[in-house]
Parts: sequence; structure tokens; C-alpha cells
Amino acid sequence: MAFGPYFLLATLEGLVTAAVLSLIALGLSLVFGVMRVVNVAHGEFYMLGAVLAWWVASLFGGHPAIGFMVALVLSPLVVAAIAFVAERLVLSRLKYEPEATIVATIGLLYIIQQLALTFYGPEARPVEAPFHYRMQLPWFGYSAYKLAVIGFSIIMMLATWFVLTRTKIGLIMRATQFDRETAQAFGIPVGRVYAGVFALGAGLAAVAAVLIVPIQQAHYLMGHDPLLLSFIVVIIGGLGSLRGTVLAAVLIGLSDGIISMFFSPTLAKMLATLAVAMILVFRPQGLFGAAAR
Amino acid sequence: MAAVKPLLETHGLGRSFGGLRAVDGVDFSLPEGETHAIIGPNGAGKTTFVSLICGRVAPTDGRVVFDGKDISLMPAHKRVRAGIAYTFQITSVFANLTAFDNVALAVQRQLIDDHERGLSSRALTEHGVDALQKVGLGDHADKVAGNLSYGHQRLLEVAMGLALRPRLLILDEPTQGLSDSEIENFIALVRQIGEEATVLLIEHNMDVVMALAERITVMEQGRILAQGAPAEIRANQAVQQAYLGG
Amino acid sequence: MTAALTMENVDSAYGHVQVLRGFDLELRQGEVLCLLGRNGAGKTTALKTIMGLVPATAGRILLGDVELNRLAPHEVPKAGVAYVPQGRRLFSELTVGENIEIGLMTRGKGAATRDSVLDLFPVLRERLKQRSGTLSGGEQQMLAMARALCLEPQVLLLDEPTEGLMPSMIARIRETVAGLRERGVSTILVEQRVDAVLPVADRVAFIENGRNRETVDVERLREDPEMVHRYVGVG
Amino acid sequence: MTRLTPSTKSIALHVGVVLLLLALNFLLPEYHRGVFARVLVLAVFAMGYNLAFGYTGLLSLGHAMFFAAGLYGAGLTIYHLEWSVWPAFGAGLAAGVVVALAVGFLALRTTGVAFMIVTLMFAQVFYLMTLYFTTYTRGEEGLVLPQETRVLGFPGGVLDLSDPSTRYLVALSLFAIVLAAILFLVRAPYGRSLIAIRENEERMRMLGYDVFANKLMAVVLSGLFCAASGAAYAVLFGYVGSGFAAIQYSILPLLWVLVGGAATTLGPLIGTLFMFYVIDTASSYTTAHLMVVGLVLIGVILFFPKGIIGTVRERWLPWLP
Repeated sequence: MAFGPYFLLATLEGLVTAAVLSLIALGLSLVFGVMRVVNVAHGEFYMLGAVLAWWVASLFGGHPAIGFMVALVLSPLVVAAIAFVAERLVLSRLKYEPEATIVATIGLLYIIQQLALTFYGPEARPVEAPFHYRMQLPWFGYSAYKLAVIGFSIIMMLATWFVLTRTKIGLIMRATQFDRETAQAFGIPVGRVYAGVFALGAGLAAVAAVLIVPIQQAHYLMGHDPLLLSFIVVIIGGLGSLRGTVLAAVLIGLSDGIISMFFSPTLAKMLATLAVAMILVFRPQGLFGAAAR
Repeated sequence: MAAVKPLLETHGLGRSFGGLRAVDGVDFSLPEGETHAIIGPNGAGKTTFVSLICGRVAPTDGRVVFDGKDISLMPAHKRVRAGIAYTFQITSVFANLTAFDNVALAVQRQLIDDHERGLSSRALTEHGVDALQKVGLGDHADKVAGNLSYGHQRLLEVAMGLALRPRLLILDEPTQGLSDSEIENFIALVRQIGEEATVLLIEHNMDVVMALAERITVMEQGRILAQGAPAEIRANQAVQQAYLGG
Repeated sequence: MTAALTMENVDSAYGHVQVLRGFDLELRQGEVLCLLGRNGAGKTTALKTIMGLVPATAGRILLGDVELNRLAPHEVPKAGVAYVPQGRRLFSELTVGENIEIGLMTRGKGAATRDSVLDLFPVLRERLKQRSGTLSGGEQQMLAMARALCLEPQVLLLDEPTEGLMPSMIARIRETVAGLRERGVSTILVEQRVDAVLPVADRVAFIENGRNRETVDVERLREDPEMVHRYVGVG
Repeated sequence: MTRLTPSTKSIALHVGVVLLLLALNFLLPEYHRGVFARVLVLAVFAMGYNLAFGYTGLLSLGHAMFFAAGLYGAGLTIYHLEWSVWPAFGAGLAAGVVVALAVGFLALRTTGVAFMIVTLMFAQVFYLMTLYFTTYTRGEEGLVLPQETRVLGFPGGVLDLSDPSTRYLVALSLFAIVLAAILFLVRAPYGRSLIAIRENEERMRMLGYDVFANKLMAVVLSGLFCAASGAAYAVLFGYVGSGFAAIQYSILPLLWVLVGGAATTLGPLIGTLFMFYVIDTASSYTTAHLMVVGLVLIGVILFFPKGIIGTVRERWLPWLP
């Protein structure tokens, strides 16, 4: 194959990564934006989503699409419910004090990981894709499911954007984000909003996970890399900025695919992490973020 | 009248936040030894003005001259060491440390620079206890600062300022939140401090201002509206307007 | 006359710093009561304490039979108290329409309320889609009041509504307050300057050092200007 | 008899703790002596972390890199350059100081959450480096230092560091030295400055302190102690692997310090010891030791934010340093 097809393949793979990463990072960014909480357990909600997807799908026989569709609905709901409970039981009692919440979410990370190891085991297990159609491009065939993942992520993103900007719930969330005290003075139950946002953030990560399990297998350690990558995305995109997050996810997703064609993945990760640390040191508002309000 | 050398001068000092001119080209001069009050309505720029003097806020234009030297570009911690002490508007003692440790922090910083005495533990104790006694907290040295009454915390705050042995002590609304009897004591304390140091005081309580200030500067909208002895200010029509409206 | 809202011997504090000390206040039905006092006297804290944004550590705050100090902060506005904070505190990233929407949500009011509020401030109707942070100071104050009025409150708390406004705008605000009195809304107005108070207030409470020193009819104040000097003047 | 002053009481307590630990060398059964030796070395790591986190209020999520700098500084020079233990230990300390200086200089430009993430990322870069340079480090698999290299030369002879009793006593010596250093430090004016910086930076600036310089010094000292722990671990236990640079080893000292009590001199030891035995005990019932770590983290932060020694100090013994 010539360079062109290679590049196209790398771009497509990059877009799949970007699509999934945007969803995960969007969840992290929402939680940080509205609650000012850095959720270190975010990657574990993603993992939990994947593991639950495998479990749900394995309950259903027949066409793989049935199990997958049920998982796509059920797994994010369960994960969101778990996050909701964790928020009420732990984070709210810590008064959202930044350092304490980080420590607590680290604790949460270990607990979820251990639960997955205990009940799901150390194996990596796949979920069958709902369909196996291959799109024939002039140079190679490409999985239509992967393209569907890109499409579905875009739909989810638009839906989140719609909820945030066009609905009452979104309005309440934004009001809480901009001025917590005044929001209370207008009857907004800030505590419940926070729990809802935390659940929504975890749910988005779980949706991403269900989408990815037919491509990558579910495994109890699969939360680490997405956590780091979505941190990178959120930081580059500007903390709490929706548009920046999506832009940064595409940038990271594409460059991840393309760079790893030329460099060793370890070196690529190393340089990317170093670059992001430097961004935080010298330009804390992110590359796309506006100056601090 | 003999000309007293000014300890502090500002020339065209200004600071903008966004489009707002919080402090707008202020020329100000403070003679050594004077106790001077700055008053003015809310948002007049008083706190920003003293923050420019002590270096907590960087000026957008103008200069600050202290003891004949231009200190406009000096970082805050060096200004403190040059002799400008600032006590905060909102009480900010170290709540988890004892009262003695609070003043000791100021004393040890001052002793590090005092090469003759040096940082010996005897000098540290001596100076620390001395500063606490000056404000009347001698008996509370071992108490945790956060457990002191609010009035005592304010006094501790002043003791920390005194322990720095400043040439200029800036007090930002020192009586806010004090009860009436505590205010009485406070006036006596500042009067005593004023005998040794130059004092610049931001204050809303007019009883305090009238009792202490030798001269008063009235600020409004980032500028100096009037300046003079208490009696002159009291009689000044423009000042009345600014306060009571018209 | 019956009381719309009373504060009985209320203490409140920000962390360690006690601001209100045995604070008493009676707001009568349908009056404009002005809190007057210097910076730091406790006026703003009094309003925040009513709203539950600063917890009352002692005493009672009554709205009719409802003990406000026992409610969660977000339930106070639902009981019928609306608050226009100092510095307006609009949700400045949100549009004018969205700010109003939030006010309507508080007590579940609908289109009728929205229309009547916008009738009071027609200029806002033209700017519903504009980001509220980009409004002029006067328009922002109108929006802050409109947002509060969307609650159809029995009691309105206004914190320095005329601060930093042009004289023409100040007059507009006063007219609005007077108009609300006609409709039976009881208002607590915080001001620092007497000139802002005299034209609208029924009674004035002088706040000093976290206490309500005395509450007098506004006529008394006109007769005895020395009284003002004592609490807020330069003398 | 005169009443003991708090300062004599606390010195007596610390000397007592060291003597007790010394006695344990002769009393403990073989297995537990091994555990204690490991705990003593890692408690030094926790004490170093405590200096930054507990006393100065710098919540770093990247201290594994300082530990690993010491570990690799000592381990690589012994393995590849065939240095003897003393200079290799020195190389470990030097590596820790250099890394701490560089990271501190950059990361201290940020505060709060940004500081945590920046330190986490620098540590991640360090971890990835240990994987990238597999030729020298053998990555996850790591290097085993041959027994004959692990001897400590003295003017009067040599000590075999792989001997359990020697290992215990060397670990205890390091622990005692660092404990004494920390005790001295926090009782000195400098320690008071660090605590005050944790409480209120702006106030310290307005008392004439160069806050950045003071914090940088704290990070460098913290890095030095952590590197000492890492270097000692390499020579005492003879294994150097990239697992020690991974994120878990940044979280563990945080956990130990939180459990034992932040900003207490003995908290790190108590916390490390406690967690070792909790996990040890839990492991005999279940394999779910990560769960224990997670539950303890959440439990401590929710119900005992001051930790064991911190709570003791608050309730009963206010003179504890």
C-alpha cells in the first residue's frame, strides 16, 4: 500500500479513538466544570461500564445486537447509579474540598478495581459487535461498526450539548456551575445537582466503554490509560470547556494514531505527558481555554 | 513649619482591573511618624491603594517611593523586610498555631535580617513575648490562636505586625467585627503604637478615625477627594456629599 | 399592621467571625424598610442570614408562621423570599432569557408572571438572547430585579441596588421599588447613602456593629439629620 | 521531681521509640523482623512525603519518582558501573535531589489541584522512562543486585546487607537518622515557617518570607529523604524495578501518612506499620487487598482526617510534635 491508504487507515483509527475519548473526557470535564472535583476514579467507571456490558451481553442469547443494545442502555444506568450513591455517601460529606475528594476518589478507584477483579476476574473478554459488516473502501475493507461508533459518539455529544444548552436541567447545571450561592438563592438544590452531574459524568464514561468493548476487550485494568488520556484532553481543552474538550480529544485521538505509526508508543506517551505537564505549568487555562474568569 | 521628610510617597499611582480604574493616579505623601487614616465609601479603592503600597497588587502605572527609594518593582516579601508591615482586613492569624508561634514567625523573619542579634532561641522568645505583652496577650502565649476570641485574634494580628518592627504599619479595617469595649482598647493600643511607628489606617468607624488620626485622606472612585486634619474633613462639604449623598 | 418578616435575637457568623450579634428586625407588611450603616456593619450579612446563605447560630427568623432558619438554603426562596444580591450576581455566562427562566423555575411560575415582569422592564424584552454579562450596569440591575420578581415574592431583599448606577437609572430603580409597595410586596433595602433611602423608605433601621441600634420612621430622619451623622456620617 | 517540659518529653519519646525498635531486632521472629525492616525503610519514604504533604501542605501525587530516583540512582550504579554501596547510595541521594529540584522548580508554579496533576504527570514521565530505557533497567522485570555487591564497607570491616539482622539494624539506623533530622527540622524556626506556609501563604508573604524559595527547599528535602529510602531499599533488598516508579508508589506514602497522621513525626511510621499489617492480615482471609487500601483511604478521609497520631495528639497528648 502507498502512503495515502496508510494515512487514511491511521486517521480512521484515530477518529475512533477520538470519538470514545471525547465521551470519557466530556464526563470528566463536566464533573470538574460544575463541581470543581477532580475525579480520579473516572477511569474505573469506564472499566465498570465495559465489564457490566460483557455481563449483560452474556445473559442474552440470540443475535448479538440484542445483548449489545440492552447493555448500551443498562450498563450506563447502573454505573450512573453507583456514582450517584458514591457522591452522596462520600464526596458530599467531604464538602467537595479538593484535596480530600482526590484522596477519596483514589480510594474509590481501588475499591471498584478490586470488585471487578474479584467478581469478573483477571481475564480479558470481548463482547460481540452488534453487526459485522465491512465497508469496502478502494484500498481496504473497514469495519462498519467502528464507523458507527464514531457516529454514535457524535450523537451522544450533540445530545449532551442539547441537554446542557436547551433544557431546564442543563440550565440548572450551568447556573450551579457559574454561581453556587446565587443558585441556592433561587431554589436550586445544589447538592442534588452535584450528585446528578457526578452520575452523568460516570454514565458518559460507561457509554464510551460499551461502545469500545466490541473493539477492545473488557479487562479490569482497562481504566488506567483512558483516565490519563482524558486528563490530558481536559487539560489541553481547558478545564470545564465543552468545545475545547472535543477539539482536544480529536487532536489527541488523531495524533495518537498517527504518532504511534512512527514512534514507539512508550516514547509517544512520555512526550505527550511531559508536554501536558508543561502546559499546566505555563498555561493553566489550557490551549483552547479562555483566560481565567 | 519644619519640613519633615516623607517616609512614603506615591506618584501617579494607578491600578486598573479590566476596564475599572480602582486606583486612579494617586499622589500621596506620608511624613515619618504620622498616624494617618484613609476613609471613603465602599469601593473607593482604599484597600487596592494600600495593597499597591505593600506590594500585594502590582500597579499598572505610577511609582511608590519608600524612604527615598523607588520600590515599585520590589516583590511584597522584600517590601516587608524593608519596613512595611500590613495587617489584613480579614483576620488571618495562623489558627492552628499557638499565639506565641504566630508572633514568633514574624520575629524570626526579622531576626534573620538583624545580623547583630542573629536568630538565637533566646532572642526569639524575648521578642515574641514582648510583642504579645504590648498588645495585652501576654497571658495567652500558649493558647492556640484559633481558640482565641475574635477580638484577641485581631490583637494578635497587630502583634505580628509589631513584631516585624516596621517603620510603616498599615492597618486595614482593624476594628471590623469588634465589640464596642474591644474597640476602646484598640484605640489605646494604636495610639501607643503611633508613638514609635508611622501608621496608615483604613477604617470605617468614624469614632476610631477621629480619635486616632492626625490627618485624614478621603478617597472616592479611586482618587483623593480631600485631605486634611480631622476638623477640616468634618467640615468639608464634598466629603459630606460623598458619604451622605445629596 | 402585621409583620411580614421578623428576626429575633439572631446571631450569625462566617466561620470564626461573628457578624450579627443579637440582631432584631421587624419588617411590616407592605413597607420598604431600609438598613443603613457603614461598611462592615452587618447589613449584607443580615440579608444573607435571612436567605440561609450564612447560617444563623442563634435566634429565629420568621416569615409568617414559617421558621426560615430551619429550612435548607434552597427552600427559603421557595417560601417566598427573593434576593437581589450586592453586585447583582447574575449568571453572567447565561442569556437574559435564561436568567429569567431560573427565576421562574424557583416557585414554578409561568408565562403570565414572565410577561408581567418583562412589562416592568421592557428593555429586557428586546435583549432576551443577549449574554447577561454584556449588559450595561443599569440593565444588569434591572435584570437582577426582574429575576427576583419572577418568584412573585412576598418579601424582597435588595442589597445596594443603586451602587454604581447613573442618576437616571437610580430613579428607575426607586420607581420600581415604590411600584412593588403598591402591590403589597414588603422590601428590605440595604443602602450606605442616605440620599438613596429617603425617597423610597417607610422606615430606616440603623445597623452598627452587627446590631440593629434603632428603627425609626423616615419622617423622624428628615426632622433630625444629626441622627444620620451619628451612624453613617463623617463626624 | 520537676515537671518535664514538652520538649524533653518529646525527645524522650522519640529516643524510646528507637530503643524499642532496636530491642525488637532481638525479640521478633524471623518473618516479622523482615516485615519490620521493610517498614522502617518505607517509613523513611513516608516521612519524606510527610515533610512536603503534612508540614508544608503540598499534596503531591508524584513522590514515587523521588523514591525511584534513589532506587535507580543506587541500583544502576551498582549493577552497571559496579560502584560500591557508599558511593552508590550517594548517587541515589544526588539523583533524588536533582529530580526534586527540577520538578519543584516547575511544579511549584502551580497550586492546589494543578499541583497534584502536574506532579502526577512528571512521575508518570519518570515511570515511562524506566520502561523506555529497558536496556538498562529491564523495565517491569527489573534488576536483581547480586549478593556480593551488597556489602557496606567500614574502616573496620564490612557488613553483609543481605544478613537479616544487619539489614534490620541498617534500616533502623537510617530511620533513626531521618527521624532525628525531621524532629530537629520541625522544631526549628524553619519547620514553623513551613507549617505557616501550609496554613496561609499570603500571610507569610506579608510577613516578609519568600514563599516559593521556602517551598522549593521543602520539596528538595522531601525528595532527599524519599531518595534515601529508595536507595536503601535497593541495597538492602537487592531489587530495582519500574513497579516502584508507578503511580501506586505515589499513592502509598499518601495513604501511610494519612493513616498515621499528617504533620506528626511518628505518624508515618505508625501508618506504614499499620497498613502493612492490615494488608497482611486481610491477605490471609481474602486476596482483595486493594479493597482494603481503598476502604481505609475513604474511611480515614471521612472519619479520621487527622490520622492515628493526629487524633491522639488532639485528644490526649497535645505536646506531640
